[in-house]
Amino acid sequence: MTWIALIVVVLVLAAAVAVLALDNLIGAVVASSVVSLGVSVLFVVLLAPDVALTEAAVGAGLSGVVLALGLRRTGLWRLEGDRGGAHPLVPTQGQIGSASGARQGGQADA
Amino acid sequence: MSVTWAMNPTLPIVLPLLGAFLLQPIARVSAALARAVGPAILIACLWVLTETWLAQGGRPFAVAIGGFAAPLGIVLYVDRIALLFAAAVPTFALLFWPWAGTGQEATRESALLLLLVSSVTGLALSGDLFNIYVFYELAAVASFGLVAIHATGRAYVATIRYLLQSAFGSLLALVGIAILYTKTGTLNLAHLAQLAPSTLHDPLGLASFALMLIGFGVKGELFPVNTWVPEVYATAPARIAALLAGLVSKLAVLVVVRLLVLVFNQPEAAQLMLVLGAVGMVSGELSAWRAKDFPRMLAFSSIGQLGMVFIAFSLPGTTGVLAGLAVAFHHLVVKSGYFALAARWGGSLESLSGLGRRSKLAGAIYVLFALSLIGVPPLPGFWTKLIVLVALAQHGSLELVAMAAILVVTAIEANYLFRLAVVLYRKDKAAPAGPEARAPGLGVGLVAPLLALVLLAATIAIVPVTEGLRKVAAQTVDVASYVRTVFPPVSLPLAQKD
Amino acid sequence: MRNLASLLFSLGLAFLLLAIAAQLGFGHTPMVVGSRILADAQSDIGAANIVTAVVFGYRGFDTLGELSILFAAATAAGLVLGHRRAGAPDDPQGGLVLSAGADLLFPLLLLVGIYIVIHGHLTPGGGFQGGVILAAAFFVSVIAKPALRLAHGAISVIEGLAGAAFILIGLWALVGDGSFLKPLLGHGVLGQLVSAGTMPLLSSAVGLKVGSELAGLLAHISESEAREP
Amino acid sequence: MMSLSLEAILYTGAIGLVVIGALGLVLSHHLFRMLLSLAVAEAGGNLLVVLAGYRGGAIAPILGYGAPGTPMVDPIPQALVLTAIVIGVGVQALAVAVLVRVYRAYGTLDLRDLVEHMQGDIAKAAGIPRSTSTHAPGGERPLPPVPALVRHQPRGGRS
Amino acid sequence: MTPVDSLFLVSGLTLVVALLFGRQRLTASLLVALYGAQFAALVQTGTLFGDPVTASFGVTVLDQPMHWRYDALSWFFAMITIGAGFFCAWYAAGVWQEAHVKRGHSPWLFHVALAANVFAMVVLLGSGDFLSLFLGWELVSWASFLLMALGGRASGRAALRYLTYAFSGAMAILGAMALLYTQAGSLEYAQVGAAIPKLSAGQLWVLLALLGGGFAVKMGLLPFHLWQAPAYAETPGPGSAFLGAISARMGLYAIIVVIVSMVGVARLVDLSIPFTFLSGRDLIAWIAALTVILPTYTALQQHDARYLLAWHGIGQGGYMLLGLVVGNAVGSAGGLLHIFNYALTQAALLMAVFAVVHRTGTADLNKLGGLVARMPLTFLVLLFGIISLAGLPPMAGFVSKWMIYRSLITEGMPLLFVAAIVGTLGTILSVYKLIHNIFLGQLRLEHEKVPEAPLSMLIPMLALSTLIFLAGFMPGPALSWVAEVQRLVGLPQVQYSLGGVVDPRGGLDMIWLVSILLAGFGVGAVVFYGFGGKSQQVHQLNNYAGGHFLTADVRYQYSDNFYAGLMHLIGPWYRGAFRWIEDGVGGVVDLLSYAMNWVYRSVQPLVFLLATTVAMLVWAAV
Repeated sequence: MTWIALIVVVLVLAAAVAVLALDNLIGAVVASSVVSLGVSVLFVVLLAPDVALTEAAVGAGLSGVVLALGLRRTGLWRLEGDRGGAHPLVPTQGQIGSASGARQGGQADA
Repeated sequence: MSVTWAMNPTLPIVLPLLGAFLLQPIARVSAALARAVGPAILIACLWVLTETWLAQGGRPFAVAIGGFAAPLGIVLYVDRIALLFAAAVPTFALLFWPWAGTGQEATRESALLLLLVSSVTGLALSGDLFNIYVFYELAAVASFGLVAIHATGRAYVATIRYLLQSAFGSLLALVGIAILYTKTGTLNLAHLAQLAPSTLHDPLGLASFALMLIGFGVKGELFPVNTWVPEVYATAPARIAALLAGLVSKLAVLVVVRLLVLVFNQPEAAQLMLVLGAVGMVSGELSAWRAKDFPRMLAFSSIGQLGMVFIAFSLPGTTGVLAGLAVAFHHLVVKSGYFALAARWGGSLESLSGLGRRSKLAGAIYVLFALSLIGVPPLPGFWTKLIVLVALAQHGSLELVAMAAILVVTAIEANYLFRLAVVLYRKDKAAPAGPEARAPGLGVGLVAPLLALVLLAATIAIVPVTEGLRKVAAQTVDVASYVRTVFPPVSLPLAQKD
Repeated sequence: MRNLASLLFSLGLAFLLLAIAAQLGFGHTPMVVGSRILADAQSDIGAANIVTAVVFGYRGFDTLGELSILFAAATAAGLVLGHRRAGAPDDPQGGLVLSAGADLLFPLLLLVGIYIVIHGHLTPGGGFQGGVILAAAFFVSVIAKPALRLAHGAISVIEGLAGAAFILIGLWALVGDGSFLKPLLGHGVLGQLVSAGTMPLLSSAVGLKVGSELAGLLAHISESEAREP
Repeated sequence: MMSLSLEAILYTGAIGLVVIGALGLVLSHHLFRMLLSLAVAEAGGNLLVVLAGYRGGAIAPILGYGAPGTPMVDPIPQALVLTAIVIGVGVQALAVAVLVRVYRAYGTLDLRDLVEHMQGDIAKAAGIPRSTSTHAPGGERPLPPVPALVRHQPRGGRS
Repeated sequence: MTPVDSLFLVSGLTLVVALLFGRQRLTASLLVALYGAQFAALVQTGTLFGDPVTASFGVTVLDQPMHWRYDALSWFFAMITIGAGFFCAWYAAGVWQEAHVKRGHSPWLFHVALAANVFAMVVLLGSGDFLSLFLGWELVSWASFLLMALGGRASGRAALRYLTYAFSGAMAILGAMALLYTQAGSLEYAQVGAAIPKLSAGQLWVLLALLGGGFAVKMGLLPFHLWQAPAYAETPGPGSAFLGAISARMGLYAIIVVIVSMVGVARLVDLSIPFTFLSGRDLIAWIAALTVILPTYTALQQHDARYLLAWHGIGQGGYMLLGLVVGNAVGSAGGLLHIFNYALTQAALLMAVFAVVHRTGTADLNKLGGLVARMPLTFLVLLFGIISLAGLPPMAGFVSKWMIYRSLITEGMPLLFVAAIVGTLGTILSVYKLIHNIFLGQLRLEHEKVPEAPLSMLIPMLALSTLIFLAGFMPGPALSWVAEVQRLVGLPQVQYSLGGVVDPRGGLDMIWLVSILLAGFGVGAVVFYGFGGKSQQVHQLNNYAGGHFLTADVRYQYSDNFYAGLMHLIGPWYRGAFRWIEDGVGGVVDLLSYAMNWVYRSVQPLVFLLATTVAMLVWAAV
């Protein structure tokens, strides 16, 4: 029991770090789903089946889908990650067209 | 105590929810009906609350939801302060109701407003910590939707920043609740009030209070978690800003006050609140002094005012609560009125030049509110300030520092408010094009005069008003009666059983 | 610079929280209210799954608030995303496998969702979990065939009515029995499908509402125009 | 330091999640990643709440399993967490919706650019010259200069 | 319905009439009548020689009673106030109002502002406890703000300055009230007066700093004097005269009520400043002395008649306070008497100056000159005024100043005496500059056709000048009022006769003095004319300078850059004295506000959240 918990916790923490560190956002989303899954396992360990079920369905499934959709809609759905790799936590100019941002900032009020 | 179902305090919470749920289906049937639903429900809530007040005559009573006696179930606790704030909710919602809007967007907006109303009423009435948390979240989500109504890019950015801050804050509050529950094993405020002296008066309890203070402080515009205020108020419609700054913030403060009075009744907690409040007040007023446009000036000044509210409520005993109530309600009226003006005066301060000469009434109202805000006798603002100062002067050195801060900051406030007043009455040949040409939202044009009248009425009837507030305060700080009301003596509360 | 500072602060937060956790009693926290509920749940409500009993019984009001939060989120999202312009580009069709799988999956998910919803008071699960699965059922097909639209009008009507049903059940109890959301209709036999009074009704209302809301929300996001090339 | 009990591990995990989430929220400038960090932190928070109700050697709070009389874990925190999870996902969905619009408005999700854009637009809408709006909003000095000593300097230039 | 009620009623009625009918032209004269009625009502109260009368109304908020009552002190100040209001309204009633309207201002606003000022002061002077004191205080501040803000942009800026100072002062007073409440448990004069003697030295210092500071702002004492001159000078005509005459004295009233009568001069003398040989009394006295000197010499620099007089107003306030804190019978009487005399003088002077402005359209001393030929009566009024202001016989100002000097000598304060004399020297120089640059020298071309000031302005001016002379010729009546005030406040009473002060160590009898003076003039005239001297009418241009006769096209205007040498000598010392305080405060506020803005504009506000959370948890843990 304890050992399962230990392993899962380590896994979860690693996944959490991955969420921050992974450079391409799809990976980060997947990592966050992994976190939720791990946590739901921990819920089972904690004798909370309902919570585990919910966390699995909502945390891992639903929010993963929502985030993936968000990625898709914001056009960040790119598997190849860093171009001109900056700090992994800072989005690189490759991902974000600041120039176009300036252009579209004008029509934001329209 | 038996309460007839017609004036059950559950109704003011549930009816708006019902309305919000049914608004879309009704709108598919008839648009006119849909537009009538919201106001009708608000008026109904107001009626229920008034009936309750009249029937109970200010005697506190508790209602167990689902008939599960506290602390098993959730209870609603109804006393003077709760009724006061709860009654303020539908009133101001009506004042700032979007009468003009039509179509799908309007329907959704009114639905969100109804949700906001219900949640905020819940904050006022609920007697269960987690239930309060849920309503707080509901208020947050509803307000996210509302502040993004101007579908502009800046509004969306402000909204997302607000959302992130608020969500992180409520996460901290949740952690605080977890600590609380781990130590006491209950969530009922009255039960907590019983257990607190034995379990919560230690560093851990203080820590959980700190976390909850940060969490609930987001809506209360407490210092470190209020950076969303200026940008949101500058990008959201003035109506919404008025509701958030005037109403929602006060209810969040009320939650913190309940916690402070019932559960964390210890000097350290009060000091924590005092310090944060003082910092918030100073930072807000100082920033307002530099603001260049009307909405952001109001935003910063409301930060400052709420800082003063926190300071006042942090004082122990009846005087503290009395002072806090006075400041809170004064700010509720004045700041709502100001945002009603801001619906017309959106632009930069310079562009307002000479407006006071063109629209006499608006200018006069601005000056009246300004005078009351900085506390010029005999307007109510003066009395509130006097109460706060006298209460502060009677305590320790920290309070004295806070008092000095209030005095200094008020002078600055006077400077920037009347710098604008001078601009308003400046003689300008060239009428600046722009913001003031914008027509105020229907109804909003009437709100400012209405609130000004309220202010004047309070000036004349200052004696009964203060006496009434004192009664309310006295009842609020009476923890014993709170516990007695929730746990009637017949059924002994399951006190420290294990 | 800021990164360093925030790193330090986070470590401080970690240390403090751990210190707090270290002072908290592990595993044997005072179960003041919980034990009472465990003792009374059967007689009070008659649901086998006490968590569900708490969710829909003792803390039904929280559940109502939670429903409203989902509703608020859905409404706000609708307000934010607005309506899609005519002729905005769709996502490419999912492959044959995906669409066929979707058709296959749809009834299955529907069934599972409904089961979980109505057995909420007996087995783990309940309105929310079931609702999520129902939403998934609809959503898979949307993913597979981006061209087909969910009937938002119908969805909004369903969620509105479902939420109203929850409240009306509560009000019925209020008018009839003097307190909001009081369980009615007797307890029945523990473990039976038809037991625990109004709870299954509440549970299914929640299921419907959550399902339709989430489906609508997802559909909204997925239908919002793909970004300009 | 605490012994390596189950709770110790779980508390460490939960707090670790919260802190890592907070760290991500503070460190990253990308809105989407901030959202993910928030989700992580919330998972940690939920874990903490459930832990509050856990007690060793008990069974899940479902009647009919295990011998009657065996102690059960506290059901209330589980109920709370159910609520909290759903709240979390609702907020997250709304956030994603707003994100989509933000991206469509400004074409970027980098907070630094976005704040620049936002302040600029606010200033533009209010009719404040941009240069003074974002960095130095600069109100007037509190007291205008003394007319007596400024406007009435004698003409014979002795000073 | 006590007499005080009727006084408030009439004063309020005046305000209401101004509010309702201020636009009609006839209202102006009606208002003058109403001010007269106020004066009658004041006399009716008979509180000068009788006992204090309490108003029948009052209100109690949160166990704090607020009530009003009139006594000799109130009577004295109210008499001056209403009188000033009366004369200013009269001055404004006729031609001036029409010109004011022509300049695009609203007469309504002016009448309302003036009436509001008088009403506010009547309320303040009737205050019976600290609450009503503060109420009246604020009313006065805001009423005068209204009066100041009437003019154009410049006056708006000046008014904002004033507002900032005044409100900061008010906040100091409010803080002091809160502290007093904790000590006395009430804000009634009686309880507070009973509590003050129990205060420790430290507490008393704090109290003096807060209250004195607050009152000093309104009075324009150093270093809080910078707002006053511009604010008063930019106010349109009669308003400026009213403010200059009495408004600033409200600070003095409050000082008398609280510091002189409650704390008491004796306590001030005992109250020694740590590490120095000075006492609290010396401190105040020296502040007063500096207030006499610096603004007076700043006035010397002014090139605008209005500003010159306004700066003087600040200096004269210094004399009054100086006389009061000396604390003996003659000195305090001199201080109080100077309030009355100075009000007459300043009103007359400003009215004369504004008459000139009305005719010529400018108050710039470098653009005027030689007007004596055109406006002889105005010249006469100004002459009376400056003689009185400089404190020379036979005018009113001489009496009060003489009393102050004398008390300074008898009390053994030679240094302060010297300071006062230096101040007077500056006054004489500057008032000479005033009359010279306006009336003497040569007439400017553009002023060839200037007529005498209109009658509606001239009559009040002349009336005031007559009063100035009478008050100097027989100061007895005024001294009798002053003596009553002293009795009430608890100061030693001055012995007076109709002609002046009776004092075993040598009094003052103006009747003798004036008659001797006039007799001297008479003898001179007899000698002159008796020995056949005859005066000869010469045209202004018929003179001889710099080697050639002046003609109409070459004019010899030597009023520009007056006192150049003196200015060169002393100018740099205090030009803009104490402005560094303003600039410093402004800079600090600016800086702080910028820092706060930075907090609210940061890209990553969550850092602050995190930091605060950690800090709070640490604080909670330890």
